Amino acid sequence: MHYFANPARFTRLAGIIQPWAGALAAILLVVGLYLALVVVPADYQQGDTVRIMFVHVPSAWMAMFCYSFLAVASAIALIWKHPLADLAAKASAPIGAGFTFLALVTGSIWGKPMWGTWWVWDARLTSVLILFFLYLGYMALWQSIEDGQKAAKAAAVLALVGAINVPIIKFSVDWWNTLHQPASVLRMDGPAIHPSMLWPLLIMALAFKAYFVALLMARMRMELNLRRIRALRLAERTS
Amino acid sequence: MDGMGQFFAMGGYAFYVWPAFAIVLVVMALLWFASVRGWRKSEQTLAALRRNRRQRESDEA
Amino acid sequence: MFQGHDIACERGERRIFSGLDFEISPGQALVLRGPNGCGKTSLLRIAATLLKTATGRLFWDGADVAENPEQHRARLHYIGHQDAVKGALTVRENIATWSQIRRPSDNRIDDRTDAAMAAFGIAHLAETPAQYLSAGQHRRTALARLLASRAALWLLDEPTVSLDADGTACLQQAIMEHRADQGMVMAATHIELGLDDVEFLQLKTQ
Amino acid sequence: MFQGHDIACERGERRIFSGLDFEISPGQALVLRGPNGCGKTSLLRIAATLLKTATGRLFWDGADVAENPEQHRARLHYIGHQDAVKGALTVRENIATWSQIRRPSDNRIDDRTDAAMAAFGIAHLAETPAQYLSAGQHRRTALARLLASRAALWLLDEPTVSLDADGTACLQQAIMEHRADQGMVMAATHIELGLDDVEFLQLKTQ
Amino acid sequence: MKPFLAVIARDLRLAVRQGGATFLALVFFLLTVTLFPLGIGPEPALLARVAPGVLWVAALLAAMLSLDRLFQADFEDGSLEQLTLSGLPLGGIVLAKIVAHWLTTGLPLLLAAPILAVLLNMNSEGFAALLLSMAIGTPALSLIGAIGAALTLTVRRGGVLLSLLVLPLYIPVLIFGVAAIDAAVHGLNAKPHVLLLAALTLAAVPLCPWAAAAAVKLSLE
Amino acid sequence: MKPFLAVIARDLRLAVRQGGATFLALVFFLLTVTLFPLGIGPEPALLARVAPGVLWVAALLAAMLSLDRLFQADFEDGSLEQLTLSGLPLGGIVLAKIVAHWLTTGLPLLLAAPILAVLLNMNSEGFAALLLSMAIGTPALSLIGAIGAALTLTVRRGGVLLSLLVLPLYIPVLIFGVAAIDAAVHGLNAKPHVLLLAALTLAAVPLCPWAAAAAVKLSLE
Ligand code: HEM
Ligand SMILES: Nc1ncnc2c1ncn2[C@@H]1O[C@H](COP(=O)(O)OP(=O)(O)OP(=O)(O)O)[C@@H](O)[C@H]1O
Ligand SMILES: Nc1ncnc2c1ncn2[C@@H]1O[C@H](COP(=O)(O)OP(=O)(O)OP(=O)(O)O)[C@@H](O)[C@H]1O
Ligand SMILES: [Mg+2]
Ligand SMILES: [Mg+2]
Repeated sequence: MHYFANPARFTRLAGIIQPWAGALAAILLVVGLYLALVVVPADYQQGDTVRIMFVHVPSAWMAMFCYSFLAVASAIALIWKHPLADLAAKASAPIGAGFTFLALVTGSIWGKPMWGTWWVWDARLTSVLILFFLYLGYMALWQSIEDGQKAAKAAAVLALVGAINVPIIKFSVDWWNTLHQPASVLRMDGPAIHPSMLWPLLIMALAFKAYFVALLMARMRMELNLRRIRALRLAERTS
Repeated sequence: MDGMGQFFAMGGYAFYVWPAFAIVLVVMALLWFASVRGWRKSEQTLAALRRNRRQRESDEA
Repeated sequence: MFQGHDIACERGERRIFSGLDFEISPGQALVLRGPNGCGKTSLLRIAATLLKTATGRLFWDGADVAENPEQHRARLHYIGHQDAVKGALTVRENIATWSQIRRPSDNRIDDRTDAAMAAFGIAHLAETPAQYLSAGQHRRTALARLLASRAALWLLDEPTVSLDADGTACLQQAIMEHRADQGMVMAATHIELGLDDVEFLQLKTQ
Repeated sequence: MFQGHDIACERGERRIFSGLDFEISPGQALVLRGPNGCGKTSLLRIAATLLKTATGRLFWDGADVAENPEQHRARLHYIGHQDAVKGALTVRENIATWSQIRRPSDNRIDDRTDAAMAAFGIAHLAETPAQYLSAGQHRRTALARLLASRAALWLLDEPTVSLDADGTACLQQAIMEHRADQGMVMAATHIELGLDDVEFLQLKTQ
Repeated sequence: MKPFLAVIARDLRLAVRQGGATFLALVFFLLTVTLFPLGIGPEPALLARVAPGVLWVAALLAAMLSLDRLFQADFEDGSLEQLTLSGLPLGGIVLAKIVAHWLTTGLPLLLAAPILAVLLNMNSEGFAALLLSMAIGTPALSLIGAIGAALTLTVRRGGVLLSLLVLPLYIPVLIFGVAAIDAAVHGLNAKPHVLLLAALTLAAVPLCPWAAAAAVKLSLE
Repeated sequence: MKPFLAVIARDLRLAVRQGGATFLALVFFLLTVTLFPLGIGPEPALLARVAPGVLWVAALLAAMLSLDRLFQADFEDGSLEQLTLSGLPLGGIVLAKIVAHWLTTGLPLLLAAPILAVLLNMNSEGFAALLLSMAIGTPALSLIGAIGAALTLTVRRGGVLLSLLVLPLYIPVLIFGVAAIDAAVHGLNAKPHVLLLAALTLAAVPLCPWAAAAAVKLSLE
């Protein structure tokens, strides 16, 4: 794992990954959007609103994926002190917050025609909202501690504590009542959704994932540069 | 109603479907451009700082 | 000319000192001395109108200060134990902010701020947030305010705390120039300030 | 014997000093000197294990301090810029509380507290809440902790700040007795502490 | 006028530097409102029924919690005595700080309130009244709160004492604010309540800075 | 054990000296609960319906607000570094401070809750569950809150950031606490909810002091 601890090596690798992932994301996005908006037929129950699924569901998946990524990176940073793990965690937070926001907004927009209201305090919706707050808290903590090393450790502690909390919230809120769809793709006994819908969905999900990778590379390089800039500035001030 | 109009009408749900897709694309684009711009700017600042430093070191030498 | 007549001070319902007179003319410096707890800080805060006297009055060029305290405050600088330096602001911002508030119509604030930082040897820290300063650098930032906006009367409570030899020299230089400029200084201290031609006011514990 | 080998310190991602060695044997005093911002406070905090070193290690009688930091902490007193004196507690309570936490099985805490207050000339303030103290009285209260519970190593950061001549003499006396008792002292200061037979460690700004 | 603006600018800059305080007061408001559905259950009708009350109570609490930023930090590091010594009338300085406080707390609350009202399923008839009552009422929160903040300055960790002093004073704002919205929701005339609220705020403008200045002066002795 | 008790004794004495902090946390709880009838109107049935939620939300807020007392004052005046240097393990010190915090906030809330429940007209079937869930849940509030309090130490005016960090972590306590009371009120079995709450608290006992100690160590660097 410490192979990529060398920042120069990482920068080189990121320089290769970023354009490829970006291009992949763009292509998949175009294909996915075409399928979702044009090819897929309207649902017999939900009509054309079903198309919202192709952005809503991948956003929701990414919202959860980003937090797991962030928590794992934080754990690596705290336990193995890997020098890039902090940066990976910090860089993924705004992306995750962005996707969580999108999951909330697209879900709300879908909810209005389907449930007749923009918002209900249903289990899944509530836990996504709280996930959004966790992202905000994480980013605010980074922002409010000036010293980079201290901020990294403090934020990592928070990320881990938050990670324990996420499943707890999910299960506790679950015992209320649920209006939201139960899982139909990520299930033990295989997806229960028509293949004509499944494929575009998977393509969109892959596009989002590629977008995440490309963006993560860009943001990690930015954070790495900012760290170097700070060090140089500090050295300059005192010399 | 022609094909195009039908497509944009989204079976009467245009008011929901299009904003949903639009906001997703807008947020993703904004995040993308903000990140790439931040990264570019950081590269430039870093290069400028390093240049300064090299200059100063050669001045001192 | 700044005078105090028959001043008495009470803190926590206890009389700290009474019947105290002092007088500072332009260009003069008055150094308060005395053991811990004798009332030096209290006297400085009285002179700044932050603390009320139990009895006695203050006069500026013969006029009673109590009649227009705002005017009196505008002509003094008080640097106390708490130095009003904000960790979130840079050294430059810390100094310039106060000039903007005190002398809003001054259009040379930036120059003066630079000069003040140079005079206290912190020009190289101008863009450093104050929370990263060492104790002495912190103190210098507070003292630089003295030069960034002019005031006729300086009230300094143990100004050399945390300063090294160089910092103390900067302060001495600043005080010398201030006095040459007809300024007045009233300072409390336990150690030698290294000023010449000063008057001492010895306070006693009651 | 307390030693530091090849110590380097980073603050705010910037190297403050490096390659620093020091050694204090029982009965000895080491005085840190250097201009503002050279890292005296940082070194003291490193010696107290409050700050991590960037490189280098500390040894106590040859054993690495990092192996059992709790044990090291129990044998030192650190008096820094923040003096941990609570305004709501009386002077006596302020001193005794720390003895109760540090030496819970000591059954002579009251006597020691009285002796410590007497040694720093604040016995008459024993029942005064600390918020009513002057700056010097405040400082004396903090310093009295040194005597109220024993510790082999004293780390003092500008201990004479705000002290008058009498207060400084009290501190000198305390340090002398501590050294006679095989204690060690490491102090940062800008002014003369008036101790004899001390070693100096001069820090330079990098 | 210029030093007045300089004080406002200084406070705004500090608020922005210190971890985006603006953004955070808002988030507290959001979070408190979110807690309620979690506490009282998800039924839309019930939530709509209690929405005006919950929104105003949360706004009260958010405004009150951000009060300790108003003077406390400046008091502790000596800035407040420097401001007092700046030669400006203390009442003016206090008013400038109140304006800065409202800009960083009241205004964001006002902007966020409609979104939260949607989440709580509030009847859309009430939105105009909600915005209006908040626009008029939140300045009163900053003004009245300033007195409490100034009075508790010398009290170490005065946060809870502050709430004890301030919340009772906030009650009229709460009552008129909620009454205006409730009236609008039920199709009644909200105007009398809004006017009463406006009278309250107008009365607070001259009185509160003066009282707070007196309290500040006391605390510096 | 003795130094552990000495730390608790010290914190309790400070709490009592500093304007009766105990009494004040309680008063905040009381005041917030009182604001609700003013905000949502006096209908007894409605109040009874929302009572468990309002009580728990108010308890959460009161506990959260008193968190800044936990470490902040000690951090600012150097006491926290002295405690760290006392030679005791830092996790133990943190736990002692958490115990003292619970004794001065959680315990009074617990005692006041039944009275407020009567005022809110809560169904008397729920009283036992209210007391039990509060007795088990409030320690978790102090424990979890300690992490947030420690993380925001170096953040100037961290109060609002604290709420952003802590309130999301409090949500499971809120949900189980309310669920237990609601079950009891409706004549259902409250036991599973109470057991889950207990599991939460028990898990927090070893984890939270450890995480908070790590954060405290960071802030002293
Ligand atoms: C703001 C409101 C909403 C939020 C926060 C939200 C959140 C989520 C989340 C987190 C998932 C991923 C679940 C998983 O894979 O385990 C998801 C999936 C899904 N959502 Fe939503 N949702 C919202 C509204 C809606 C609405 C209104 C509908 C349609 C009526 C809907 C339909 C779906 C569907 C069909 C899935 C895919 C389930 C699966 O196949 O696993 N959602 N949503
Ligand atoms: N928390 C911090 N973060 C970043 N840099 C810091 C921090 N504290 C101090 N520094 C920097 O580290 C350097 C050493 O500081 P330190 O406080 O050790 O100096 P010092 O020798 O005690 O100075 P003084 O005589 O002024 O007290 C200073 O240049 C200071 O700017
Ligand atoms: N806020 C207060 N309330 C009550 N008494 C106070 C207060 N502040 C100071 N005192 C008392 O007033 C006396 C004078 O205090 P002051 O701070 O003026 O002394 P000082 O001469 O500045 O001493 P030092 O040299 O120690 O700074 C002291 O005995 C002190 O105990
Ligand atoms: Mg004094
Ligand atoms: Mg120092």
